[in-house]
Amino acid sequence: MHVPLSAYLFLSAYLFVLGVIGVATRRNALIIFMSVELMLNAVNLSFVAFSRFLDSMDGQIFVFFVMAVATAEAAVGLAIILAIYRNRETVDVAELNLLKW
Amino acid sequence: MDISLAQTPWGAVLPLILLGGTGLLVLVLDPVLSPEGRDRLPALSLVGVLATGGAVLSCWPRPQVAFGGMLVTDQFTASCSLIFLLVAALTLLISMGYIRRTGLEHGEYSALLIFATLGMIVMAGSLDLITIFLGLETLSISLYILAGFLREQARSNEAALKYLLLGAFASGFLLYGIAFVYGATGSTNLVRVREVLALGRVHSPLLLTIGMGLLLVGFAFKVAAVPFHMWAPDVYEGAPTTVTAFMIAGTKAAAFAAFLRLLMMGLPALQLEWSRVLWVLAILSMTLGNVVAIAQTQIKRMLAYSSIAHAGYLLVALVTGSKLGSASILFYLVAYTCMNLGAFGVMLALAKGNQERLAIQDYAGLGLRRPVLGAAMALFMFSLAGVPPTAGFMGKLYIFSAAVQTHQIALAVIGVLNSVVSAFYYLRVTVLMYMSPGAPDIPAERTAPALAVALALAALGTLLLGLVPSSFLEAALRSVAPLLG
Amino acid sequence: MIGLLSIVTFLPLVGAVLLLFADRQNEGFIKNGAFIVSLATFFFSLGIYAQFDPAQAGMQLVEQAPWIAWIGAEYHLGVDGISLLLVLLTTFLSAIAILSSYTAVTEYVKEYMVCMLVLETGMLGVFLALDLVLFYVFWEGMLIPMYFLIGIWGGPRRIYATVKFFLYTMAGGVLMLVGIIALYFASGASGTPTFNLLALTRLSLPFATQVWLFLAFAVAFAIKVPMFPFHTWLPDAHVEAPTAGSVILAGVLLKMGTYGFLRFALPLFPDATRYFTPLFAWLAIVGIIYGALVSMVQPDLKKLVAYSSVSHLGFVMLGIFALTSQSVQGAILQMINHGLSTGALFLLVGMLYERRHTRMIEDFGGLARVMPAFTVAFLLVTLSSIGLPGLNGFVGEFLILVGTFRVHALWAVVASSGIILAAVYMLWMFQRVMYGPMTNEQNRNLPDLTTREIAVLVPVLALIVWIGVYPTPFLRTTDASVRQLLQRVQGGAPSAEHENPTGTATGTKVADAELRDGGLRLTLSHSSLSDFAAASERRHGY
Amino acid sequence: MSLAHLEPILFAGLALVAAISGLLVVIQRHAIYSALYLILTMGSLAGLYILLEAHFVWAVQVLVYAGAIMVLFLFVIMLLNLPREDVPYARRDFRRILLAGGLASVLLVELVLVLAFRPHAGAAKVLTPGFGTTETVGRLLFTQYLFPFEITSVILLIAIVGALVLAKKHFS
Amino acid sequence: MAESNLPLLLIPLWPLLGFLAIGFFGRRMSRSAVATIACGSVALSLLTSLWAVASLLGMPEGSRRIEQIIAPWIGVGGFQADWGLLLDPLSSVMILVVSGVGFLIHVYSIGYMHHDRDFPRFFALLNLFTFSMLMLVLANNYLLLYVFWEAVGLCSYLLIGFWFERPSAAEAGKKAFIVNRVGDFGFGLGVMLLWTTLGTLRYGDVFSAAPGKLDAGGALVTVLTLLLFLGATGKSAQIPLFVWLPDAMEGPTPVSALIHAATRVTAGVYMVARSAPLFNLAPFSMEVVAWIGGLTAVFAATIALVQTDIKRVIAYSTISQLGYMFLGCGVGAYAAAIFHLMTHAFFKALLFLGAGSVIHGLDGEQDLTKMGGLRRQMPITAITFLIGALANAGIIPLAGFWSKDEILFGAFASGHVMLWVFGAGGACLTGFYMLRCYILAFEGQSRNPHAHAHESPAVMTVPLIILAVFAFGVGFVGFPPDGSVYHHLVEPVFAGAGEPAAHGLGLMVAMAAVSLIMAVLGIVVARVFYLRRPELAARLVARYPGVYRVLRDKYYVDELYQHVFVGPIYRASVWLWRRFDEPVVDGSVNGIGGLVRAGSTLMRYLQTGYVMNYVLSFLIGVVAIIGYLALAR
Repeated sequence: MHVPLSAYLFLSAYLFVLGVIGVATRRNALIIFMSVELMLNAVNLSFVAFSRFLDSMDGQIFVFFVMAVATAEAAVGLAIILAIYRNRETVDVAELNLLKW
Repeated sequence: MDISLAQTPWGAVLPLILLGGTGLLVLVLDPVLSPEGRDRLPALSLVGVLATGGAVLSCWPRPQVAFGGMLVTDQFTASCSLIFLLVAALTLLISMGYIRRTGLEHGEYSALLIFATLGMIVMAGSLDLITIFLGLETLSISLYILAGFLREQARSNEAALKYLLLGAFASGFLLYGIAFVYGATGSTNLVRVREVLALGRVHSPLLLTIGMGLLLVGFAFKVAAVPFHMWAPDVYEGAPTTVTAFMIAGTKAAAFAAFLRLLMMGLPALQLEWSRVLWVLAILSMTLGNVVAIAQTQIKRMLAYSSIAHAGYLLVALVTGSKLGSASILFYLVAYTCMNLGAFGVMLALAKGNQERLAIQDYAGLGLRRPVLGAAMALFMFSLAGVPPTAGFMGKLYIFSAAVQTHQIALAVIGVLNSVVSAFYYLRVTVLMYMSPGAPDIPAERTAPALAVALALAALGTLLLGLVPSSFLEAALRSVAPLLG
Repeated sequence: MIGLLSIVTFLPLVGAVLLLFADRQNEGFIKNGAFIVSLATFFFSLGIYAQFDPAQAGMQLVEQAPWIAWIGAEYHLGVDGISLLLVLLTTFLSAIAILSSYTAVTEYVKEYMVCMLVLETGMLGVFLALDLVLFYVFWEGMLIPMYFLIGIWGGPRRIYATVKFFLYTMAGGVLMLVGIIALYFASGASGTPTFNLLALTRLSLPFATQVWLFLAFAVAFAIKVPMFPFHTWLPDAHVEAPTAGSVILAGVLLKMGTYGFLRFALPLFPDATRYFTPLFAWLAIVGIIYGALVSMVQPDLKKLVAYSSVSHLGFVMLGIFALTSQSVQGAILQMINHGLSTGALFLLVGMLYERRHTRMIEDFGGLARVMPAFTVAFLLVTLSSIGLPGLNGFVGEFLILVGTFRVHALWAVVASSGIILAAVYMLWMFQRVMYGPMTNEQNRNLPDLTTREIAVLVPVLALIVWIGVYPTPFLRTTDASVRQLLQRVQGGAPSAEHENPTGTATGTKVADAELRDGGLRLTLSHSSLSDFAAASERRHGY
Repeated sequence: MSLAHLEPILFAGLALVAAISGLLVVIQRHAIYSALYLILTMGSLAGLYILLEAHFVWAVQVLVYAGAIMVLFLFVIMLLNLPREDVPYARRDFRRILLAGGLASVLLVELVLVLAFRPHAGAAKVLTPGFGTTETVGRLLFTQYLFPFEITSVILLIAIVGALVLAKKHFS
Repeated sequence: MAESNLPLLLIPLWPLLGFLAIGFFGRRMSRSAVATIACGSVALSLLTSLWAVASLLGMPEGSRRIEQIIAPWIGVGGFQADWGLLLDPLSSVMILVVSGVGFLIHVYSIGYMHHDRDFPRFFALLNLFTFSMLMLVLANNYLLLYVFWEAVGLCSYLLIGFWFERPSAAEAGKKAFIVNRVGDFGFGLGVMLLWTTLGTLRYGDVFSAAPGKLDAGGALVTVLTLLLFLGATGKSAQIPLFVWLPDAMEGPTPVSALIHAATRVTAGVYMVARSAPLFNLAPFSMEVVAWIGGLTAVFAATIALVQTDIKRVIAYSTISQLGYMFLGCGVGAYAAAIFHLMTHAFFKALLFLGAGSVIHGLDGEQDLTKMGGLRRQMPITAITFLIGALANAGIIPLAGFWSKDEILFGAFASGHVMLWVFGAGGACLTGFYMLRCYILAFEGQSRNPHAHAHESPAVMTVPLIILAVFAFGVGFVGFPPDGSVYHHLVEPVFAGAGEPAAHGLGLMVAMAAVSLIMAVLGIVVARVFYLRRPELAARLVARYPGVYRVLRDKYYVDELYQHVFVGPIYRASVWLWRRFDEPVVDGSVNGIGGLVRAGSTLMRYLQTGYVMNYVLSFLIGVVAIIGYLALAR
């Protein structure tokens, strides 16, 4: 007995939406960023699941690249958060609204 | 392992190697050079960009598919690359004085600009969603960094963070969309997707459609289409001015190139769906961009909103899904590059020390005190507003022609009415420049040579595209031919 | 080989470019240079008149070269009876306007002259272009120099006025652009799509298409004319514009709207034209009376003249939409007349303004005593403006009315009341400015016209009298082209336009005559006078 | 595969862990807990990858993602030494959170519906030999995916440069 | 069209040249040069006219027409109008009157205007007027007639407002022009209708085509003629457009004499007479013309009874006499009407010039109540004025008697008894107010202590004397009505006009006697009231103060027009401007702009600066797009 593809996809969708909620509701930039990582992980799960059920390696390769990109984004993102913290002593995005209107 | 350099299609990758090599060279040279030498790094980069342009012109007109469809060097790639290189070259020209003045790291700055350009070329030159995604990320990550380059300025930090958070968020959707497309068709290669669609072997049409929708969201974010535009004004305002110029023209160009690849080559079968979605986005973007731009007091922010509106116009062309529409996008991108970078160039030319002239009010009296700069700015403004005989007008003419041709009359009408609204705020700049009592502190010094060259090029382009647009349009039409199969 | 039309069109532009390199300190050189360029343009345009063959209805001196090949837009110029006079008017008034601003403009003289010359090129292009894209480029492009003229050298509320002018006209223009594009593709239905006006006027489009396209064009033109209720930009623009700007604005720019109707809206969409005739005619009539009434109570001279333009242009529009050869030729002549007389009025008001720095009627009075030469000129122009016979205004107005009367007596009757009102507001204004006791001491020592001012005015006044007394040379040029136009609009039924209303019905009683003209008819019945007004009814031809 | 008949149970377990820890990532007051829960989520996803025969991805997930990236996160969190938030969701954000939650739920419903209406049940295909192994992935990366692979190297280079520039303390 | 060597153009050309010469160079000329040129040109015109009329008389009766086309003017499609001149008996009478009376008034003006600083301007305009008037009567088509119809109006405007520094003069000039414009509105439409129905505007073609193409008595011709007549009422100051003429007295007196008595105001009569072939087709219009004329004759006369301004009395008298002329036209007695026009030109010019002489002598005093006893200081003026007054009153054998009597006879003979009664009653009133005017000015004691009246110089009195001679004797050219020189000349023009058949000498004499008696009655009453028992007049006024006030205030017609037309139109205009154009028409334009700007300001605040909100906007987009695509599929 196999777990159907849709089970993986539902889980993926659930995690993705969790990530979305995290981004949309949290004020801590770090947590927002982690929520984004959660979204990426959710997508990766979809890729791997599709890959398995299509018998196609492309999905897994894709996941590899996504991870690479996620790493790069994380490095840059954390550097930016660091820079902000140095200037403003906060990572609360609600306090970061010099730019508006 | 059958990995061999001999199989590498050198002709196809030469421009990329040149460009990437320039970036690396700049990075490597930066620490070993004296400060004076470092000042010349942007110039070196410019040389690299020009060389790349030359390589594009000599290597790429011959279409070839390299790396199993990961890179296609057809006319479209070549033309788009030239646009991106133009953006990069103009940006480098207007940056030279700026980075010296603001004390930015020359090497890193230039290298990142070049890598971003590389990313754009990859986006335009790829038939595979993987490469498109990677190109996009190359571009985006470079821009995240560049946006925060003034790292001791809170605004720059904030711009970078907002861009990064939202950009990564949007990337998530884009990726999810790719996953769906992959799941529905079993491939991420656009040509394959198209074939699968044509043969009716889609596993799940609904999944594909939703995947496409998510892709649209991802790209719409990059072009700053309403309602995915919210990052744009803030980021454009906060980022260093030269970077903003680069972003406004470059990101838009790259995203539309990829958009065209995706929609015209990969998903023409779904035109009904995507054109309807984009129809709404186009109207929202044009209207909101133009309307909100009116209330702005900062010129950078105003141009940011205007860029949203311009994205709307370009979306109109995209909606048509026609040859003329696609060609008009390319034409418009060139025109937009010229007028927009020109406007930013004027902005930079007026900066006094570290003090940039950001408030529109600061432009009062400029036109008559600095006649040449003023005239150039007025030209760019009129062009942005789409008043003939400028590039902006011709661009709009083609876009709205494409719209009318495909019976999108409502889009065309809303579009042209929007250009009237836009004229209002572009005119305000000219009003201040020419019709208001002058601000006393407009510097009378000469414009730096590099900047002057950039301005001259931009102005010339704006005029030429408006007066003798024929050959440009022909080229654009030839360029989009590969898209239509 | 560059054709004469190109020379005339681009000579001012070349002059403007050359002026850019002039030393800004040397104002005398700049002024004279600009004037000489405009004068040269005028003489070249006389060359057009000399080479023009009035017997031919079609385009003459045509120049054609590829421009934007793929969409088939061309560089395509040509002149016919409808545009010839307007071209001459443009070159004439441009020279006059430049000469008139020698002393009025003291700041940024170089930029001013450049704007004037660029504007001239733009206007000439509008009148000569035969390619719709080219036309549109000139049409909108000409806004830029005008925008600067009002905005930089205008009055206190110049910014409001110029932005309004720009946006309002642009709003109309862009809709026309959509119309142009749509027309282009519509023309593709029966062959290659084209922007060539001459080819497009041979098209027969479906009625529904015509209606929409007509509206798209008509809104642009109506705003430019300006027709009631699209006129409100005009008073603002006129009041704030510098003298030369007002002269050009009233003299030439407004004609671009009426010209647009004649050149584009009518021949391109003949069925729609007939369909919309009542609407536009009535709007024109409302404009005539409305403009006159509002003009009457204006305290500001320029505003008064501006509203009077609304009224006068109403006559032109009525003439155009009456669609008879008399009325249309009258309308064309009236465009010239209005250009001359209103242009001259603005010149005169400008001269007063230079002396007194006010345009308020109440600040004047009794000027006739101190400025006799000025008075004579002012009087002549006033009289021309109210259509006094023997001066130019009468010929145009009368032809318009008589042509209108033939097909729609009621329109002519109502419109004629505008002539009474014209006398009221112009003469009242004249009375308050020139007559009466000298109430304001500041006016006591106003100098009379200078030699340069006389040189500016005399050519205009001479034309005013000339056209009034001997309009034949002017009417002759328009005749053939107008005939052709009307044939086109009347659906290719030349019999519809009978030259002599009774020529076809000799010997029959006309007491109950039906004067048919296309789909229009006029009935005069025996029974009662009240029938007279009620009896003019229109009948759709389709 | 010996795990075949255990697959549903394993899936259920891992999915449950992923779901719960994913939720906890989003609602923690302190970033450090979020990070830890995120590691847990990633770990359980790694387990799922094994179920999906993606061995290489499993390895990378554990090494790179759960390992490297999350360590970086933890490092930064420690470095900043952020105070604990009083409440994860401030009262003043209530309306916005409600809206966001609503929208996200709608999105979830949409996605679930879309995925549920997938016409073919998605029975797993018989896999080609070598599916998901490191060797296969490596071969692909250096042949068919060479170009993207090179681009990835550029991206990483950019990240390095960026991290250096942005995290530098003072202008040189 | 008879061929002739005589260039008719010469007749109006002289004054035109005079106008141009004086207009351009007048201010650099001496006064005598100006005067010489002005009078000389009109004199040349008079001579040329005499020569022209002589050559016309030399042609066989019945073909007395000289028509010359000078140049094409307007030609558009089938619309054709030329610069063409026509001399026929009707216009020859007119040119003689215009150039003759005109010449005398020019000469007179030399003296009258001597001290005016705008002497050259005056003569330039006077010449311009003479030119226009000559062209008006010589025009060979309706459009040209219309042109000079307006041109004389213009001259009138300029000359009434000659002393433009007087607000009342400026106002009066404008009023004259505008009221005339109202009439011209009708005239213009008439011309248009004429061309529309007949396809030509040339007199000859019109009159030959009209009977064939227009139904006699039909609505078309009725409307046509009424429109033309509306123009005539404006020009010739008839009800309802007479209001401008009394005010026109603001102009210099020679202007009143020439323009507002002798020539210009008769243009309407001339036009109606000229259009006789059309009017004859429209009996209803004829009735209208006759009744308007008759009513105006009485109406104006009643106002004249109580006016105290010497020029206004004469002005109302002019309106009244013009009414007689229209009455004549209306009953078909065109020849009589033109005859009256001619005689009236002489005696009314005489009266005005006499009044001018008085005003000149009294340094500008015009109020009759401040005159009196001037006969002693100004004998020539007094006697010539009396001749003019009696001629105007229609006392045998002065000129006015013959012509007025003929009109009244025509009215009676054509069956318009009621109109005849009006006319005869009017004659009585005429007698009264003329004599009243004479007596108040010249008889009795002087009521002006400051006046040092003196007789005018010869340059003024000689024209008076010459005019007096004509006013005395010119009537004889029209006697007897069926065999005189005048009637031989003019009658053929109106041939077929249905001139009433002779009713026998007895009736004629009876009628003449009645009207003469009426006039004499008026004179006697005036004499009693103002010379013998001045208190009677005052008592009468006291008895009927309402009547007196109504008459003195001219039936409040000016006020009526002010309240019905001028005021409401003005207020409506202000309303249109302030309450409609600015707030509604312009307001909607600016409103759209304002709306966009308000929207801009409002929407601007959507951009809150909070990333969370941006994410929300993003989410909304995603949800909508996914939802749409999912549903659309």
